[in-house]
Parts: sequence; structure tokens; C-alpha cells
Amino acid sequence: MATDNNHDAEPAGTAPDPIADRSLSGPLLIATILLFGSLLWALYDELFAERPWKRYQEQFVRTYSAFLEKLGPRQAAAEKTVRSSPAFQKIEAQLQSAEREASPRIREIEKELAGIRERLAILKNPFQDTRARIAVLTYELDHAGAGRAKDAIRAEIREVRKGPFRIEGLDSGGKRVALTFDEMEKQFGDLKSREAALNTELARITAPLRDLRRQRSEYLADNLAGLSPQQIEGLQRANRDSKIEIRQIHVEEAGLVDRCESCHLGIRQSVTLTAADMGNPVFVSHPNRTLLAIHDPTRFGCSPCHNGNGLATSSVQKAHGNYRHWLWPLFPKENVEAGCLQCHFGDRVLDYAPVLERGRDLFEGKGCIGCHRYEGFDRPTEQLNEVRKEAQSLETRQKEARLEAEQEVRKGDAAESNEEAQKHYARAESLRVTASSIDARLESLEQRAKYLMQDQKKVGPNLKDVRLKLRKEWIPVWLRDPQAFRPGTKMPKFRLAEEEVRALSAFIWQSGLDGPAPPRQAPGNAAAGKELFETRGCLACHSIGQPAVGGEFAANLSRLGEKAGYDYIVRWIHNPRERTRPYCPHEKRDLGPEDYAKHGQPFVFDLQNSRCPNDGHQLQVQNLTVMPSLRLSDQEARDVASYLLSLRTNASYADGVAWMDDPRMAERGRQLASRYGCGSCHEIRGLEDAPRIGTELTKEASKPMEQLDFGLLEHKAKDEGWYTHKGFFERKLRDPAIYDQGREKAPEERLRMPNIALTRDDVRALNTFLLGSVDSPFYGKFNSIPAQFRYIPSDRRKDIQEGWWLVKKYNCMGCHTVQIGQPSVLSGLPRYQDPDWKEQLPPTLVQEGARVNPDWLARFLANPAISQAETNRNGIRTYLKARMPTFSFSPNEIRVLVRFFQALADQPVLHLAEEMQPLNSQERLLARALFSSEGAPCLKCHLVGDANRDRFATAPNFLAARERLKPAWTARWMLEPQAISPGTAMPSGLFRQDGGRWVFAGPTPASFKEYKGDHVQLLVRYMFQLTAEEQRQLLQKLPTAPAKPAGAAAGMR
Amino acid sequence: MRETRGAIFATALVLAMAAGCGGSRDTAKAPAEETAGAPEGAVWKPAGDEGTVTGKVSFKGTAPKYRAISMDADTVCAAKHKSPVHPETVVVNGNGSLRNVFVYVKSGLEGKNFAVPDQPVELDQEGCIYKPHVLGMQARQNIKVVTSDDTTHNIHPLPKVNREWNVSQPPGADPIIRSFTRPEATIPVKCNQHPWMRAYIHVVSHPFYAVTGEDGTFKLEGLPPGDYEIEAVHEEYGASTQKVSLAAKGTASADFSFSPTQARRPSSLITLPALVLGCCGDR
Amino acid sequence: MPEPQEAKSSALLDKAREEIRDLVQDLKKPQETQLWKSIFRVKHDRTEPRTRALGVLANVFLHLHPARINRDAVRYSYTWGMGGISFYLFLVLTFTGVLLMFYYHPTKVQAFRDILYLEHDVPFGKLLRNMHRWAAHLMVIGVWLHMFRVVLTGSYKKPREFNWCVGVILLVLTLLLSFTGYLLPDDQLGFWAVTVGTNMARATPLLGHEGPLGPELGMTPFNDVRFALLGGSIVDANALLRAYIWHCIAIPLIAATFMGVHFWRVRKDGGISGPSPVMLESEMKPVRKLR
Amino acid sequence: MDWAQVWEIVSLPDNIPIVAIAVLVPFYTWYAARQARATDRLIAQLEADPQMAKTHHRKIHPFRPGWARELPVWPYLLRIEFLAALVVTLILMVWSITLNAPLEEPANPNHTMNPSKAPWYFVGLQEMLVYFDPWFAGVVLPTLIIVGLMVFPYVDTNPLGTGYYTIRQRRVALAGFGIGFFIWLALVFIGTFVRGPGWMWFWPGQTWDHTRVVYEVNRNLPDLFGITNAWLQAILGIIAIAVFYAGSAWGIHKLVTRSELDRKIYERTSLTQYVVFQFFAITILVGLPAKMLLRLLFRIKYVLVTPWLNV
Repeated sequence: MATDNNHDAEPAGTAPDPIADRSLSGPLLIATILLFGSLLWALYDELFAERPWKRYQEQFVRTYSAFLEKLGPRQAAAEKTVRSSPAFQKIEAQLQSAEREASPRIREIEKELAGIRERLAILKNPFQDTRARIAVLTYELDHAGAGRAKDAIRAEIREVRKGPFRIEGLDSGGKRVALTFDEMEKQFGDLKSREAALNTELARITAPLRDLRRQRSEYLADNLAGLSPQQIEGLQRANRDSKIEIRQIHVEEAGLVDRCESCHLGIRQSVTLTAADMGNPVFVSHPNRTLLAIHDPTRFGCSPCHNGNGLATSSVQKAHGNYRHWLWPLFPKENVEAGCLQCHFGDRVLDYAPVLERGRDLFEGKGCIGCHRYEGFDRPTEQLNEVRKEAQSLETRQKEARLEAEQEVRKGDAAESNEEAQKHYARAESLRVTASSIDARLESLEQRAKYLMQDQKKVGPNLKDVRLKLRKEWIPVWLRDPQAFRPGTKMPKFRLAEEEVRALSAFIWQSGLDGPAPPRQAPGNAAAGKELFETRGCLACHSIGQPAVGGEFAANLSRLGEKAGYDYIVRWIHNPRERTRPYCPHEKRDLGPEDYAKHGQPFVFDLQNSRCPNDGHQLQVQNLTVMPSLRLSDQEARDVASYLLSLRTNASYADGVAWMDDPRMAERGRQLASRYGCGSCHEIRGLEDAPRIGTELTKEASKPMEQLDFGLLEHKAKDEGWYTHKGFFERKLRDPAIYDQGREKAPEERLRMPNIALTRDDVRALNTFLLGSVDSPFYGKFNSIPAQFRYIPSDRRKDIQEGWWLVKKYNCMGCHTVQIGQPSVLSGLPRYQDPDWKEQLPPTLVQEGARVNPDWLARFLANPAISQAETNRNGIRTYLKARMPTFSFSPNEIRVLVRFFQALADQPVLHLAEEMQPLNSQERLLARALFSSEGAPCLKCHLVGDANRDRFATAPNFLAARERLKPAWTARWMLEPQAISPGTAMPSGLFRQDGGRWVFAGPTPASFKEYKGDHVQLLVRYMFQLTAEEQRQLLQKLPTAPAKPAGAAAGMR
Repeated sequence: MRETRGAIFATALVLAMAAGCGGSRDTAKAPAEETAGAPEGAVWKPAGDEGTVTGKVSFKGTAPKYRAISMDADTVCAAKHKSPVHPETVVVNGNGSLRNVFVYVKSGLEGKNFAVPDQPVELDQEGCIYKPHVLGMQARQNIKVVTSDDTTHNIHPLPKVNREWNVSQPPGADPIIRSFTRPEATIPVKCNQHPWMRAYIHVVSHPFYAVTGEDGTFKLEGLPPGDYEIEAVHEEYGASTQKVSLAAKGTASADFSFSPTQARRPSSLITLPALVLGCCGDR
Repeated sequence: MPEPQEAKSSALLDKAREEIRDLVQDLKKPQETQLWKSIFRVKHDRTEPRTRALGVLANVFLHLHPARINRDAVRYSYTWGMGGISFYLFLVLTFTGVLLMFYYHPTKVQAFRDILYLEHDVPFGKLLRNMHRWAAHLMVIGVWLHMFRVVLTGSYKKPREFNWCVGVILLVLTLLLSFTGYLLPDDQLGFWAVTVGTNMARATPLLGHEGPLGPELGMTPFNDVRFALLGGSIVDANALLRAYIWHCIAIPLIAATFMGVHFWRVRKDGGISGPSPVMLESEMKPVRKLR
Repeated sequence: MDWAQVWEIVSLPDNIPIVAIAVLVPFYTWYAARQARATDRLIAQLEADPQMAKTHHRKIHPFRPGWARELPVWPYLLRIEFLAALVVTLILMVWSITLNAPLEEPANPNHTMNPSKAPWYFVGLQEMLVYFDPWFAGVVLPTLIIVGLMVFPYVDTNPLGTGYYTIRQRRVALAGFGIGFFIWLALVFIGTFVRGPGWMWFWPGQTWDHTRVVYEVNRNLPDLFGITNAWLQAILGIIAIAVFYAGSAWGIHKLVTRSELDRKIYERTSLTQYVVFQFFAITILVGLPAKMLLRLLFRIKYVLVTPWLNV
């Protein structure tokens, strides 16, 4: 714009007016064009840039049609083969002959029906018309006033009914007939009922045809892998006709809109699509159709499990929720199972979520739970606290009630009237009753406390016994680097300075109990011990050697000889639960003989004698270890201990550890032990009630990012793109001190979390577990959580999950296969690869609930030896070297386990034994004959109680069946054991079907010619009514084996 | 007005562009898709230039002595034998060669499909002993298990790769016909009722295998020319391989040798009393 | 009787022909039609100044302006166009705002989701929201610059003092409009901005429960001025609804009223203030009030 | 220098308007100053040459006698307005297509944002919270500003400078408004670009660190003198404020009566007008920066400490 003020420099009048004469067209045109351009840009943005899914859909339609094109001929050929198979041809032939047979009658019926329908059509109009007229007249009659009026109407009705109605074409001649209404009505009714009768007949005749057709199509569907050509054609048509449009799942109740399928078009296709098929991993089918069927996407959507922003379609990043302000980013593929945990937080073991399960195993097994509370883990301890609190408040209430009762009595005594006194006395009575009823409640609480104390376990060993158990100079070596001494151990490496190591060692050493010392033991036979160790089942939990052979549930014992004392280990192996001194949680100290002596009691404490002599409270009478007693004899225990103590390297240990007795060091060590939370995993004198030192992790993944302390790495994390929960957990797990990097901190302020030996997969599993640990699921994501999103385990499912916690706690899967597809640790050991040792594997527990009587199971779990007297044996499979240990489960846990097995096999909670039909004497003879016949192999493998025969036995005694088994299961087992327990020594094909019954497949004794009953049922009944006496008689009938005593034949090396 | 017209124009333009791009992409993609589908492998047919591999499996050292099998668990079995029966674990022939060694082409035939013989291989149970003791078969070929005994057996193969089964066979029962679908070297077969009974089935993907017999030799005929790895497997002494090169219509030889020091099973494993009593009293 | 019939039909034809002729006539000269005249009151004729002026006077849009204007006031350099731009942005905001209202529910359950839908679902929804937001920011800037210009050209001086005051009120209203809109997406940004903003109201002297003398007058979190603003003691559903009503109805109405006054006063105060001829110091009449 | 951080803050969609202001305000200031200088030159010319003053059309814009003094609004003004509307729409379109309006996490009362900032145009007020108690910064001060703006035309008694850009004729008014405008903008800039997590002071380029710890002990004025008695504290505060007002009033008076013209204008002012002017000038234009400096440089929190209110 002109700012020129030199106004008179130019000649007047001639110059054009700079404002009035200037055209603005140029700028206007440019602005208009630019604006138009911006509109085009907006349009492009709206149609393409913001709609990347359109390109995905185009690509999908293209590749998918090519894929189907290729699939079509393949499936057509497959269908052709199925159609030409004899079975199909047979059905086809049957169908054709049936059709031929039925067709004349069908034609007849159809012809007649056609005639009837024609006549009905003719009759219908006049009939219905007249009926309507009569109905109207009847209505008028009802509402007409006087008698005369009614009469008139009646007459009219009569007139109408009389007709006559002239109707043409009713019969074949085509004559016109005159009918009254009644005649018409009758004829109409007759025709109708004839029509119904014919239809029924038609249905009856065609039923077998329909059946055969259904069979034919079912056969085709069953035998054709994949889709039929028709189905493929349907898919092709659908694909051709598919429009480019948003595909969304809308769950109204949840306010959920998921449009994932706008790009992931292959997810729910009925053909399985792979990345190779489609050339793009975006289009693959969902990898697990079973899961998809359970969590039907039309009811659940996608984002409730996978997270991400289901609504967004403008970019991959937005849709996956991988941007700063979206609180639920897509779970990374490797942690996808975290999604399961959001709802299934109480479930210990989940099908299809092995990584998550591994994460939980690690969380429990590596002792994370020692420092970090996590809801559901270590329940006994938490419940114990609750029980104690409740008991305390009850005691207070009781005291108050008693006091008040006394006051009431006093008030009553002083009352003015009798009525009033009575009122007070009554109130006092009721208070007294209340107080005493609290006693009952307290007792049950005490019982619960006792059981819970029995259930309570610690991750690490009891350190009160260090003086009795350990070599003094070994302790600092261990503390310096546990992984160096025992690679893979649960004990993590605390980043301790030498001074701290010394202080801690001194504290642990000095806090140990001095006695009573375990009894001195004579040395055992290490070679026998080795054999015992390898065959009794120790390797299901423990491992030996490097690389380790055996289970990773418990310690690797390779260098036990360098650390432990013989006497203590013997006692430990004999019964690991045996405590040196009982611990009184009330007095918070370990009791000694002197406490018992004070009250004139012997120093005896066990589950039966678990009350404190001083105050009557429940004592902790067991070591808090999950290690069970294997019921070894004293000699066996000595042998195993001798073997284990012989395991050592020639590492040398410094002698000068006098400082371990310095009380000042111990005091410092005590502070350190509290700081590092040693008491969380170990029992340590003085630190029994030490709280968990770590953060609770139950909802860790819902913590706002700002609350995760990345330390100085925050900006690096942001720059490198791992400023996420996953990034935080991952690095923290790999290097727990990482967020202290570069920070100046006093030693006591540094991060305490120790270095845990974790592999990449371990970190992934734990990360999956942590990422799924969220606040109430979907918080803020939906308006409200609709019913179908809630996961409330039913009784059965709840029982199963409760059981899994215990199965995992005691490592049942070390010896047993609990679920199909889950190998036990033992079954993987080299020894059990040998065909002969396979029978020595502990039984699989698949369908255990269906197999055994729950009452028996409860008894067995309480005492696997079955017998009170002879404990050094297996109760039911005495031929097994591996031994079912005595876990001393509390009744709580036994109940949970029994219910677990019942629920797993879908058995009713309450077991009522089936009624057994008694055998008559003839049947008994028959059964006995069959059992002992040449062809019957039963007694070759099953225990019979005869020492000579039992040498070869690889199966339990039939005598136990009555109490132990369920008859229905036994019958099924005899018929098809391989279907119940694949790979079992019990062969299939022992019986064959004969008419409606099962008969023994081999040669049967002559007496069976007349027997028409079911052989399996007969044998089951015999088995369940077998007595010891009967068994003896049975054995006598057997061809006697040449009696070679077992010992003589033993060329055992 | 201008905006609407603009919108229509833009849509038309963009659609035209999209159509153009789409078309060109289609043509570009077509040939790639054709090559993607690999043809199914055709069944191999002999071309006439096949050769033979022969060899002998010798044994060095002293053969272990086995105690006679005690068949007192089943009198029927015991009755069938007049003389004591010894385990067939290590059988050394008179000429110093090793019997019951399974020899097969371990590698060199990859990518070829071989027709599955219609004839099943047969495993007999006679006198509570499996005959033959070592058996080779092709994957998907049928195995027919027959019994010649008057006692009930059960056939229990213990594969690791294939599916495990365990079927009872009473005297006079129909033969059991089964098959193994995947190649697997050494599937032990046992009878749970007669613990000494043992057979070894080797499942391979081709017909080029042999089991050494009384002279300890083997012959793999009809092999197409090429370089092969031949493996000899013995139940006790494990496996040993050799490389051979076969010219058209040529012959090649591969001799193997086993000695007791090669025992592959750790001895501590064999301590079950039933076994000690029964079969393999060990070397 | 064929004749009369023929006559009748030919008469009909003639009438139709006439009609069509009229229609063509109308189409040729649309300005002559009744429809045209009913809409455009005055014939637009560039040649005659009077009708030209009338054309302007009869036009509602042109009514905001005088018919003629100081020739230099047309220049951008003087006005910067900021007042007009602000008003234009207000119109844009009203337009986009009304469209947004179709898609928005001021409830805790729906609000945030509605924004998500706008972003991903509604055709041009994202553009709409962006335009509304950025137009709001631009309007604040525009109003500020307008005020800046008015100060620099001394346009607030007599006789425009009152219109300046109206302008200040409009500035405050603009800020309030923007501020109330901030909460509506119901996200963290808006929530905390509004929390911070309204927390100041707590401290209002006399009327806030944390303000000087507030508690002494019986102010609690549940009856003070902040409670009145939020409809509760925390920023929640009621606050959302209040913000919505203020943002969409109350403040726009008030602002529109004041705008009317503002524009009217611009004309009544003598139109746009300049560029006017400079006044010289020497021409200033001495007035002595203070010495 | 943490350039990534600088870019992150500057490119935040909600901060774009402030960046725009940072460009627009200097530009328009320069644009106005250019015209003002031209006008001032013209005024000087005319003052010096009374003859010319009589004939000159007295505008910096060119004028020829043949030109119309007034132009019809249609089309001359409206076409420009139309162009402006087009350009604004264009800017708005491009801005809206390229930058998305922010949408953060759903509101969560349990999770405080750090820093949680008011919209940028109120960030100045939020920044004032550092220097004053909420009742003052949040309520009294905005009221004072609004009222101050409203009384502005009533206390400015200068008849010169209506309708054209000038500096020499309106030094006091322009300085007054300019200082106020500048303070306001400065506060907005500080609040947006300098205040980081915990509302801590981060120099531009310094990394915004959530965990940063600063040592900042604030004192009250009486503490400097060791006065603990409430009455004495209050009295001291009142004295300090009174002294400050008196001193500032004297200083401002000196400034507004410096030149001849200023004195003339001053004489046209009534006492009420002058007192009102002085009050707002001292409180907002001097008091505000003074308090800020006290706080930022000397860490003095309150000057006046009483049991009811503190300043």
C-alpha cells in the first residue's frame, strides 16, 4: 500500500485512482483457485488419506479371489473322490432304491391332494362367506332387545343356513349341486381332515428319504476336508459382490464399535488364510478358531481382548491405539495373551494361553510373590492374616458381651419391678448365649488358622536352621553370587557390596537356632542313594548336573556337598516338614524344650500337637516348604543323603570367617535383611512378620505412565519409542537396576529389586503377565461392562481353577500328566525313554475324577501309603519305583484337590456310589473262569497279592477296585483304555461287539456257551465284589508258574 | 455451487486415477501368482540307470552272553520252546558279522516321492517272540501283525513321532493292520504281558532299506545314481553312517563295524528286576 | 358439432402459446418477474447513482456498512481487517458449531465417544472439528489484534468510548466462548484446564470458599461461586452440561447481541475512525483542569 | 539444547496459535510503526509549515484532486472483505487439514496431568498464580484488567491521534497500553514455553524433567526484617505498599509530564481521571512486573501479610 506522502509530486487529474481504478480480480482469482484447491485437498483427505482401509479392501478382494480360484478345483477334485467312495455310493444307492420304492405312492397321494385342494378352493368362498353372515346375525341376535326381534333374526339365520348354495365342480362330473350350509360345512370338514391325513402319510413315507439325504450331505461334509465347491462358489460370489465399506462389529450394550475387520478381512473367513496365501499378514485368519468361537466376535468385538482403538480407521497407528493419548494400545503379538488376563485374572491355568501360564509360573516360582503382592497368589498367608484379625475382633466382642451381661444382671438386681428385672435378666441371658456362641466361631477360626498355617509356604528355605544345616563359610560365597554357585537358582543376585555380604552373612548366621541338633547319623551307601534319587521321583522337582537333568521346580543339587551338613540332610530327606522348633505366631518366637518343660509337657509338636503350651495358640509346627515326605526308611534317607553330599566340586572356602560372629555386623545385617526383604522368601528369626517390600503388581499395567519411574532414561525411552508399560517392564526385568543408571544415590536408596536369572522367553512371559494386570477390565473403555463381557467362573470352573493353584503349588505335573498334551518332567528324563521304564511312569491323571471314588481319593491324598503301619511303600501301585509322596495336605487342600479332579472330569460334586447287582454263584463261577482262562491276560499284569506273580505286575490289584474306582469308568476302561489314557500298558481290543453286548475277544471257557450277558459288565461286577478270599480261589485256578523265588533269579547288577 | 461441482469433478478424477492404478497393478501381479503354486511332487519312477549299494556289518570284540529268557510268567510260551531261548539283542553270526542291523539311506533322496507298496509288512508272534526282530517299512505302508500263539498278546509300539497304540490280540484273532504315517527310525514294540518280547520297527520314507541276516550283509537295490548317506542302526550299539557315491548303473559298497564299546544305553538304566529276570540280562 | 370443438381447442392452443411466450420472456429478463422483484427490492443499475445507492441500502448484508466510505478506509493498511475477520470467524464458528451439535451429546457417557466418532466416523467430521477449534483460536487472535489496532489508531477516543467498552466485553465473551468449549470433549486436556480455571473461582473474595472473607460469609465448596459455575463441587456431568449450554446458547446469544450493538455503534459514531486527517498539536485548544 | 523437546512443545497443535502470535504481533507492530513514522514525518512537516497545513489533505495516503473523497462500499470495500474472507477460509482449511485438534485420554479425576495448563489465552492468569494468591491472580486481577481496559478511553484525554497511526502525539497512551499488552504476552509465553512439569521454570531448550528438583524457599518481606508479630507484619506491609505506590506515582507523574505536549494533555485531565489512571498504571503496569521480579529474583512471596489476605 502506498505510504507515499509526497502528494504534489505528480500531476493532478491524470493519474489513475490507485483505489477506485485498481482491479482486485487477480488476487480474487488466485484466492479462489487456492481455496478450490484446498477443497479438493480436503476431499482427497476425506476419501483416501483418512481411509487407508479402502486400499486394504481392494487388495484383499484381489488376492482372495485369486486364492479361491486356485482352491476351487482342488476342492472339486476332493469332493469327487468322496463321492466316488464306496460308503457314499452305498448311501446314494440306498437313497435311489428308497426313492424308487416310495415314488408310486407319493405320486398317488400328491394327485389326490391336488384334487382335494381344488375342491376346497371352490368350497371356501361360499362357505366362509356364509359363516361370516351367520356370525354377524348371531351377534345381532345376542344384542337384540325384545323377543320378537330375536325371533325375526333367528328366522333369518335359519333361512341363511338353508341355502341352498349352488356350487359347480365339486365332483368329477362338474355338475352343479345345491347344498345347505350344514352340508357344506360337513363337506368342508371332511375334505380338510382327508387332506391332513394324506399329508401325514406323505411325511411318513418321505421320512426315510429325508434321512438318507441328510446322511448323504453329512457324509460329504464329514469326509471332505475344507469347503465344498458350492461353498467356495458362494465365497467367490460374496467376494465379487463385496463393497468397499467399513466393516464393523457393534456391541450395543457395551457401546463398543470395532472396525478391525475393515482391514483384517480374513479374520473370520471360513477358509483358513495364511500370510503366504494372501501375500500380506494383515489378511490372515484368526489363528485360533476355538477361542473365537468361545469369544464370539459378534458378542465381544475385538478390542476387549486385543485392545487398540477399534473405532479408528484413519491410520494403522491410530487403529492399533499406538499413540500417546490412547490408554489401551494393542497388545504386542508376543504378549497377546495379556488380553486373556484382563478377565481371567483368577484362573491359574488357561487353555490356549501357555505364555501367560508360564508368566504366572515364573511369578510364583521365581519368588516374585515374596516381595510383590499380587491378588490371588500366596492366599494362605493373606487369609491367615484375615482369620487372625477376625478372631481378634471376635474376642473383643465376646469380652464386651460378657461385661455387658454382668451389667445387665446388676441392673436387673437393682430393678424396681419384677417385669423390668426379668427384662434385664433376659437380655443378660441372650448376651451370655451370644458370647458362648462366639466360642464356636472362634473354634472354627482356629481350625481354619491351623489349616492355613499348614498350607502356608515360603519361596526359600528356612534360615533358622542355618547353624544346623550349613557350612558357615559357604554363606558369604552364596550371597555374593548365587547364580555362580548354582546357575538357574531361584535365589536372585542382590547387588551387594562386600561389606553388605559380610553383614548379612553374620546376621543370618547369628539369627540361626542353636538346637536341638538333629541326631547323628551313620554314613549311608551313596550308590544305592543314587539309584533311589533317580527312581523315587526326586528328579520331578530337583535337577542334577550341568546341563541340568530333572525338574526346574526345586533346586539343582549338584553342589550340595559343598554347603550342607550330613545329619541335617538325612533328617530333611526323611521328612522335610519336620521343624527344629515350633514357632508361635502369637509370642513371635520359636519355642524350645524349656517352654514345654515349664508346663510339664514333652517336647513334642506335630499336626496333632500344635497348640502352644504357654498360651494355647496354634503353632507353626512344619517347615514352610512344599517339599513332601517320600516316606523313605531311615536307611534310604541316609543313602540318598550320602549320595547328595558326595556331589561337589573341589572349590575351596576361605576359613577366616570369624567376623560372622561379630554382633555389630549382625545388627547391620539385620537392617540390610529388612531392606532387601529377605524375610519375604525365607523364615528368619526376627523377620517372620516382615512385610512385602515391593509394589503391589495386581494392577500395574493400569498405572499412568508418569508413575513409572524411568529415572534418567525417560527421555531416551521416549526418543527410542519404549516409553510404554511393556518397555518399562521388559528392561526392568532384564536389568532391575537399570532405572538407577546415572543417578547419584546413597546405597540405601538404590533400587532393591535383585537380578533374577531370566531368559528372553521368561521375560516375555512375565511381561505378558504384567501387561494383562489391569484395573477392573475395560475401565473407561466402555460405558458399562455388559453382562456378556463378565467372566464369572461357575462352580465347576471355579473348582478347576482352585485346583490348578494347588497343582502348580506342589508341582503335581512333575510326575503326572494332568492334562492331555502336558508331559510330566519324569516322562522327559532319559531313563524313562526306555520301553521297559515307560511302565514305571506315575499314572496319568487325565480323567482321574471319572476313574476314582472321591472319598477314596481324599483318603489317598492324605496318606498315599494307604496303610498306617507300613508306610515305606506306594499304596496302590506298589510296583512303581517312583513314589507318591506324603504332602501332608490340610483338609482344605485335600477338598480342593478332590473337587479339582471331579470337576476336571465333569463329575458331580457329591458322589453317590452306584448300586452293584450282586453276583449269583453261577455268575461268580463264570467270571472266575474267564479271569483265570488262558486267553485272558488280566492277571499277567495286575497285582494279585502273590509275591511270585507280582514280580511282573505293572497294574494295580483288583481288590482295591471296589473302594477306589467307579464302575462305569471301569467298564469304559476295559473296552478302550487307549482312548482314556493314550499309551497305557493296558491294551485295547480285549472285547468285541456281539449283537448288543460286548464279549471277550479271545477264547472263552466252555461254560460261556450258555451265557448271554455282557462280559464286560460281568467282569466289572466281579471286580467290584472281589474279596481276598475269592482272589485266593482265583489264583488257585491259575496254571501254576514254576516257583522260582524272586531273589534267586535276580542277576541284578 | 462451485463446491459441489468441485466435489463431483474431484471424485471423477480420483476414481479415474484409482481405476487406472488398479488396472495396472492387476496385470503386474498376474504372472507372480502363477508361479506361486508349487506343483505336487510326482511319484518317482525308475529310469533304468539305477545302481546297487552293498555291504557287510561286522562285529569286533566279544559278543555279550545272555541268560536264557525265563518264560515262567506264561506257561503257554514256555511250552512252545524245547530249548532255552536267548534274547536277540546282539546276535553275532558265525562269520563275525552282526545280525539284525537295519541299514537304510539316511539322506540323498530328499524331494522324491516313492510309491507306497500295497503289500503289508508282516510281524508274527510265535512262541512269545516277535518275528522278525527288526523290521523295516515305508511310511504309510501297512503292517500286519499276526499271532501264532495260544496266548493273548498285546502289541504296543512306542513311537515318539507317530501315534502310539496298544491293541490286544487273543489267540486266533484276526491280524491287526495298521500303519505309521511318518518316517521314524526305531520304534520299539513290546508286549506288556510278556516283558521279554521286543521288536524294532524302522519306518522310512523310501524303499531302500535292508536288515542284516545270517551273513551280516545287506543290499540296497534300485537306487538312482547320486550321493547318499547310508546309516546302519543297531538296537544296542546305536547308529553309524557312511557316505557313498553311486554312478549310473553302478555299484557302491559300504561296510560297517560295531563293537561292544559303542553301547549307547547307559547301563544304570537297565535295572528293573522284571527285565533282569526276563530278557536282556545285558552283556 | 365439430366446429365449436375445434374453435375451443384452438383457443386453448393460443392460450398455451401465449403462456409459453410469457415464460420465455421471463427467462430472457428474469429481473422483470414477480419472483425476482419479491426478492430483490431494487433494480440494480450501475449507471444511475441513486438506484445504485438504493441497491446498497436495500441489501441486508450491505446494510452493515454505510453506502459510501472514506476512500482511504478501504485500504488494508489502516484497519488490518481484523474486526471483519473476527466477525467472519464468528460466523464460521456458528456454522461449524451447529453442525457439531448434531453429533454431540453433553453427557459423561457420550461426550468423549462422540468426539471419537467425529474423528473417525462422521463424513468430514475431523475437518469440521479441526476447523471449529482452529477458527476459535484464530478468532481470539483476531480480536486481540483488532483491539491492538484500535488502540494504535486512537479509535477508542471520543465519541467511540462506549463502543470500546462494548469491544472489551466482546473480547471477554470471546475468551469465555473458547474456554467453555475446551471442556466439551471431556478429555484430560479440557478437564484439567477447566479444573485449573475454575479452581481460581474458589478463591473469589467474599464468594469463594477459599477466598478472603469467603468462609466468614459462610462459603463452602457446596454453595460458593465455583459450585454455581460447575453445578457441583467437582468437574463432572453437570459441569459438562453447563459448559455446553453456556458455549452453545447463552454466550453466543449475548455475544451476538453485543456484536449488533458494536456494529451499530460503529456507524452511529461516525463510521470507521479513519484514516482521518492529522490534527496538529498547535490546533489543540488549551483546557485546564489540572495544573 | 534439547531440540527434540523444543520442537515437541512448539509443534503441539494447541501451541500453534502462540507461535502465530509470535509472528503476527511483531509484524503488525512493525506495520503500524511504519505508518506511524510516516504520519509523524507529515505532522512534523505540517507543524513546521503552517501554510502547507492549510492546503494539505493531511493524510499519508496520496490524493489527487480528481479523485473521489469517498468511495461506494460496493464494490470497493466489499470486494476486499470478500478477499479477506477467502484468504481466511483458505488459511483455516489448510490449517485444519494439516493439523488435528488434540484429543487426549478420557477425563480422569484420579490422574492429574502434569503440567496441567489452562488454554493458552488464560495461561497468563495461571502464570500470575505463581506471584499472587488465587483470589488476586484469578479474580481481582482479571477484573482490574477488564475495568482498566474499559476506563482507558475515559482517562485518555488526549484529543490528538484519532484515526491515524502516530507515535509522537500519543506517547503516554501507547506506552501504557504497550506495556500492558507486552506483559500479557510475556506471561502467555512464559506459561506456555517456559513452565514445565510441576510449573517449574525451564529455559527453552532445557529438557522438561518430571523428576527435577529445585531449591526454592520463598520468603515474605517481613521475614527479611525478622518481624514475626502479626500486627507489625501487617503494618510493615501496608507501609511498603504505600511507599511503593507513592514512589511509583511520583515516577509516573514525572514521566507523563515530561514533554510539552504531555503536559498539555495532563492539564486537560480531571483529578478523578488522573487518579484512576495512576491507580491502574501503578497496579497493573508497575506493580505486576515489580512483584514478578521480587518473586523471580529475590524469592519474596508476600509483601503484605495479614491473617486474612496476603499480597
